[in-house]
Amino acid sequence: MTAVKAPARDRAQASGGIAAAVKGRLQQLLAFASLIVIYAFFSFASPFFFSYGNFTAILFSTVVIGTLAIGTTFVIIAGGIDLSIGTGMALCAVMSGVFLVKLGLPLWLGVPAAILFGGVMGLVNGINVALLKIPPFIATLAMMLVAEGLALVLSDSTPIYFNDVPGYTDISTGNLIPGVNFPNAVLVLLAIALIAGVLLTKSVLGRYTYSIGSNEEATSLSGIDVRKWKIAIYAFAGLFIGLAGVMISARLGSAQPATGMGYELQAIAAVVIGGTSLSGGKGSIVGTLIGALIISVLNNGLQIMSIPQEWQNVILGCVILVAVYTDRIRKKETT
Amino acid sequence: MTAVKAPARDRAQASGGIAAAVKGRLQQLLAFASLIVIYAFFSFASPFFFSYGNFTAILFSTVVIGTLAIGTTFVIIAGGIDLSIGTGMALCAVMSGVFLVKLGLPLWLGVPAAILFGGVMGLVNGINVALLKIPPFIATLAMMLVAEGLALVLSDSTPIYFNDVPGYTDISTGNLIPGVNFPNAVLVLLAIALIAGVLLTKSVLGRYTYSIGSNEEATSLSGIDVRKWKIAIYAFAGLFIGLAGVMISARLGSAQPATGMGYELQAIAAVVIGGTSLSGGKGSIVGTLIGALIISVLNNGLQIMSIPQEWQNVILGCVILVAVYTDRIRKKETT
Amino acid sequence: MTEPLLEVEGVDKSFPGVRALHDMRLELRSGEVLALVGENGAGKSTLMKLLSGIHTADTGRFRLGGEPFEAASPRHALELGISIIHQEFNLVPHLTVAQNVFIGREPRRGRLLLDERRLGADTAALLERLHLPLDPKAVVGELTVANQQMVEIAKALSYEPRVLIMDEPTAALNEAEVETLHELIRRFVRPGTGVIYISHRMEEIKRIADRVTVIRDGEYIDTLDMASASTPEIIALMVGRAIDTGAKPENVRPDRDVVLSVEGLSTKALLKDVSFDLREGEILGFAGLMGAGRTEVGRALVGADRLDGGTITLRGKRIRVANPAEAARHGIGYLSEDRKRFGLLLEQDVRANIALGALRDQFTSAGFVRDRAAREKAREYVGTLRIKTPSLEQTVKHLSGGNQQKVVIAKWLAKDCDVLVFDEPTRGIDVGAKEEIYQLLNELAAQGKSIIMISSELPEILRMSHRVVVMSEGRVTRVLDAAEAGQENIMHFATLRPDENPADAAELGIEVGKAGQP
Amino acid sequence: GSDGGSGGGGDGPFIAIVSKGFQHQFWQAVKKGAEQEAAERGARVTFVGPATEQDVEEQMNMLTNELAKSPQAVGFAALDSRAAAPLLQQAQSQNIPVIAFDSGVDSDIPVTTVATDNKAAAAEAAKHLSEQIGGKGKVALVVHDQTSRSGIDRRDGFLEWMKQNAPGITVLQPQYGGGDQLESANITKSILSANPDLKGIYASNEGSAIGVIKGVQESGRKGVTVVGFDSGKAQIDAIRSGVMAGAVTQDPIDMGRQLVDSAIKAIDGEQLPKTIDTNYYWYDKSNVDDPKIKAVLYQ
Ligand SMILES: Nc1ncnc2c1ncn2[C@@H]1O[C@H](COP(=O)(O)OP(=O)(O)OP(=O)(O)O)[C@@H](O)[C@H]1O
Ligand SMILES: Nc1ncnc2c1ncn2[C@@H]1O[C@H](COP(=O)(O)OP(=O)(O)OP(=O)(O)O)[C@@H](O)[C@H]1O
Ligand SMILES: [Mg+2]
Ligand SMILES: [Mg+2]
Repeated sequence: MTAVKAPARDRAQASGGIAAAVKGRLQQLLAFASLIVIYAFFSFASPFFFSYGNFTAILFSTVVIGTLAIGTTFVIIAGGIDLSIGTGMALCAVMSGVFLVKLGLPLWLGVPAAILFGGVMGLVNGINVALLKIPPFIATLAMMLVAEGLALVLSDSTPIYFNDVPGYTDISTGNLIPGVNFPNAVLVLLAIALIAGVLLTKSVLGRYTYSIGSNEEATSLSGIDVRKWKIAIYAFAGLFIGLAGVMISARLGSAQPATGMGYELQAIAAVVIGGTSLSGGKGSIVGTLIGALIISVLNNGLQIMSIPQEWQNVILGCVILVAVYTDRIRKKETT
Repeated sequence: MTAVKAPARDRAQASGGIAAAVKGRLQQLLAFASLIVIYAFFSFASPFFFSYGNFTAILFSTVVIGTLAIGTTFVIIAGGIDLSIGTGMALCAVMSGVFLVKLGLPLWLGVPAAILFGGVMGLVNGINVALLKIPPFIATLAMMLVAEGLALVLSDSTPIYFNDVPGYTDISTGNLIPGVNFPNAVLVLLAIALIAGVLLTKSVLGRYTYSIGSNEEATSLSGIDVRKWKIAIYAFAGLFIGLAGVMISARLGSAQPATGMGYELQAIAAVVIGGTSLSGGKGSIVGTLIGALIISVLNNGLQIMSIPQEWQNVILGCVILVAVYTDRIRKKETT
Repeated sequence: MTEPLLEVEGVDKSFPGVRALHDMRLELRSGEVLALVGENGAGKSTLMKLLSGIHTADTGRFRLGGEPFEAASPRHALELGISIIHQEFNLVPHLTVAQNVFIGREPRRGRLLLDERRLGADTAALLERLHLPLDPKAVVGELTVANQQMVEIAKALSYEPRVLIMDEPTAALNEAEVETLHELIRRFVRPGTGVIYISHRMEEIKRIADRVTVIRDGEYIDTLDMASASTPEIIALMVGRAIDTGAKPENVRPDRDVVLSVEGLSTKALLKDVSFDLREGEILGFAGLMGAGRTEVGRALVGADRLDGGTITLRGKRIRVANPAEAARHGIGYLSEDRKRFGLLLEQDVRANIALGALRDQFTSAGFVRDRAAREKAREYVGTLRIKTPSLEQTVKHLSGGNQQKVVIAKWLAKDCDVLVFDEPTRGIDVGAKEEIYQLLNELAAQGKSIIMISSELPEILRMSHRVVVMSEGRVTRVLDAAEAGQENIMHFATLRPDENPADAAELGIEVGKAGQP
Repeated sequence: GSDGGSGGGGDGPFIAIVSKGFQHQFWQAVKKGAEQEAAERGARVTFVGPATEQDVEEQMNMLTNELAKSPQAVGFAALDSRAAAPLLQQAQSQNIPVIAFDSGVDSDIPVTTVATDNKAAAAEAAKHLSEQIGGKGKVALVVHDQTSRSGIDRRDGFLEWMKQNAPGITVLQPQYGGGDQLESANITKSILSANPDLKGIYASNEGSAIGVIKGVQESGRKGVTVVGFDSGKAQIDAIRSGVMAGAVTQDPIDMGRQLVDSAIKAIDGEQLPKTIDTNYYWYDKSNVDDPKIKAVLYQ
């Protein structure tokens, strides 16, 4: 019986394989579609939009939200959520100030320490979620409040300036590529996106991220220590909070303790617009980057077109709806 | 065989029934546990906390978030989310101003119109989610942005004052019960909580809310028009956005177009602290009220104790964690 | 051959309100297949969950190869060499077949990176060795239930366990796949290994098992040698009474009016020009191999999937069915083969599940639910279907698999549709209860309801159907009357492959590649 | 300070201050002034404020809670003075004197108002910007908020002065960055891209100013004159290095001191003038190290 059936199925498999590969490639290209349409639209609508300077400006403005969104992508694919990324970023910026300015640590020590501090915040989130079994929404909401308060306490509610830390602002605003005006911050974003993408698709951590988000119970029954991996995922995502804290303070030259609230929603929005499902199991780093870029391009383009600001939000909302809707339709058709 | 087995089954059922009933009663009482512990703590910790005046002040401060949270409870039980409630509330407040002040409609017409306007916003959310199949997070995020912008556009970015609308502020600050200093706003909150509670547990709308949140596909295959009911749920929840808009503008005597951002997170937090699961299918109005009260009592108590403001958030975060954790443990033990 | 491989003694296990096991024992010998049978809710799955480290026993002793052990976690059990295929699937839907099979043991490059190529190759080799026709790259969530079951089997065997536990592995399989599975099991069993095989299908047990252990109401009853035991004997031990297994379809009459007429149904995915009639008071069986398209016909009928073409006529009027709600308005209901995904509200109680479909028609006045009426109805079905539950308020998730299935059936009985599509209605239901469900179906038919019964169990098709529609590869290959239907001719028509085989196409009178009338 | 909002000590009078904000530098400076004055006078103060200057309801809750503690006096910076009317009445009936600060309260209950004229200060900034660019060209505004009093006054003061006194200057649509440095920086870069001929930018508070400075620096544009508002290290540094032409600052520390001083006087039953003006100052490279200016700048 099986023998009789085999050839037909194999053919189906083979053709399915090729078709799937072509389809996959096509989809990756088409995923940019909304973004490209929006970009093209603004290029025609305003003479000032399409320029190298504005292009890098858009990329630059994506760095902080993009960094936060990449980390959060892991958490969301694993079926969780992280609300603490916004104020957590502010706390990490302050910690960077504490390490580099107040304690006077050298750059090579202080910056990794600030990033690690983000990891520790994530670790605490992970422990609350995985061991104490507190719903992620609550656990990270609590962390959001705690981080907001601690950032003020540790900084004495005053910004910490990095003027006396040579090289710090170069992390963000310097140009590593000599002669080309391309801010380091964007290079950092691209680098971490690459690393995160590889880890998500090719590493054990990434595999279990998908697996836990897709079916936590089955993952656990397969003998995987889900609690351990969940903690690892939150801690890993925390590193991105730390990095975002470094990037924003390096850009501003100061750690602003009161900033950050509301960034979490923007980052989560970027992740979801990028096609990651809030119910877990699905998503990609490329998608998240595109999501973050769609938001930046819209913000930038509407401003450049001098649309009155109260209308900008209205248009932003509508365009996001349309972009996601057409994306959904398109996916349905190619699948 | 059936006959032989029957008595045993009935006994088991009966004892299970009684045990379940007792357990249910106990849980309803214990659900207040965290709230009561927190309340008792503040009563001992500060001489100003335990008083009738402060008690009504706490209730009063719960009204707006409570109203939003009650509506959102439906959406969340149905497996959705509504981010548009905060700025949506501001838009409804502005609409109330437009109806009553700018168009000069009488109170009995303008107030319901403003509430209905919230329903229409919810309807649009529902259509986007149920018919266009846009993920609720995105659909309502878009609505959040649109509402934020429209509130500014329609109000010309200035507050609309209700000074010339006699009786409007009484909706919130008046005392319906003669001789007793008990604000109407609290009565309104209690009344809608009662109505919402009855609808959620006893009406078809409520039952389908739970069913859709538990398993949307199974509900659909059971012959229920899930799309229609989802739209109904969002529209119904929208009425609460409208009501919250009326309540806040009646309290302040003005419609503040730029307020409201961030309220959605507080309302969702109240719902989740109250035991409603963000993955849907589970939750209650009583729980939501308790969740909202826990937040208000903490905010009020910490301030009354003159805790420095930067520490208030830190403590708030920690107490929420502990409250939810003990609640989880307690539930596990009684079940 | 006779030394015990796995021994269980004096095991008790209670859940809140339920005593699932009491003084249970079990002995699996080296090199044997031991069948475990018992009614729905007898405690079979619970016992297996104790062995595989998901639950811990309240009391009791376990020995593996003579050594006492207690499985502390699923991982621990796997390390001890106990591998289990659960009654409910435990697969990760968004991952591929290969990723699921080797989850937790992925080949790596370095400590952190995965070796995807080796994973694919290992899986391909494993599937080859097991003769399982699966694509390692297919995403599991998109596979049919039967194929998912195959993935579970491959995964369990990949651990090379000493004890392999299969909890109703064939509930989603048809004859051919069952045979494949049995071959696998025969190759697997050798001195030093053993299989515990749970099933409600007696003829299967007869074929594969060496001995059979019967349990009832959480207690051990007896263990019999398969060679000497007869099926009625086993069934009598199981349910405490004799059951007539030789019954035939009732009330078969050719002179009924056509209720539902389907003409040229086709879908993008699979169906090609499917046509058939359903008559009043008739039970129309649908037979075919896995993937023949029977489920898709059912889903298409109620508008759960998009149609590409074809017409549906109900009592002479053409109807368009856009979604299941519309189907319900026309009095057409569909019971899905996948109860967990499409049938149940797992987190809700028994009452809510039974009342769900009929809530608006029967249990409401002025928009409010009449809970007493709903409860009465639920209680009635819990009684007639003998649903084993501590109360109507029990969460469905905590019922045994078979009892969950009964809840789904109760939901559709309560809904009172004129046309009912039952897709694998007795999946996981014990022989005693099956007979009761057959009686119920017959009663419904006698009341004038029309029933489409999709089933992968040929005996069930033959036992119940007034007529049998045989499908293959998305086509209806033949409609047989009860009198002419038999194992052989059904299998013949179920295995015709007109797309590949010109002779088959000629037999069906269709041109290859083109749709035509069968 | 981290040792708390209940700065100052002893058993002296208890003054509850409800401000328009909390986290931001400006309000922290007011708090600092109030705490210094309270410490010197043996009074006790608490200082609270909502998270954003739009959150009128939260401010009402805060005022309610402070009144529940029966303070001897209340300092209040109203986000919306009419919304606070019932609470102010309550304070009056409890015999708690109310001192308004930062902006006026539409009511005769407050015994005095300690405030800066935001409009006049903004006009001062406009005047200097106009001078710097020679009275013609295009200028842009990055404002921290479009609905709060301070945002509106600092915008309108600037716009009105320009309209009346600088016919040669075109003012672009004001853009609002919420006082968020990053967002203000991104807005600034967009404005610069869209207006290659831009001559000047005005930023209406500290956060906006930092953002504008960053935006100009990052875009690499030269020849754009930036004027700001408030102080803080970033602005002071920018002024020293020439990136920023100058800024208007109020004297928030003085405002806090005057507030507590007035409150203590009111408790003691002294008569107070209707308004107490706290000054604003223009500072630039030339006078930033002037001791008189240095004293009003907070770092
Ligand atoms: N987690 C649980 N909580 C409460 N009761 C449970 C739980 N798991 C099983 N039970 C109960 O224990 C009893 C035995 O269930 P079990 O699943 O072992 O039955 P089974 O023999 O496998 O039945 P089936 O043939 O229907 O699969 C049932 O009455 C069931 O309701
Ligand atoms: N959710 C799905 N996603 C992708 N393909 C599907 C899905 N469901 C069914 N199919 C495809 O449709 C074909 C028909 O499956 P269907 O379930 O209708 O067959 P069936 O005759 O009911 O067999 P059985 O239920 O025994 O597997 C299968 O070959 C399968 O590949
Ligand atoms: Mg079972
Ligand atoms: Mg099927």
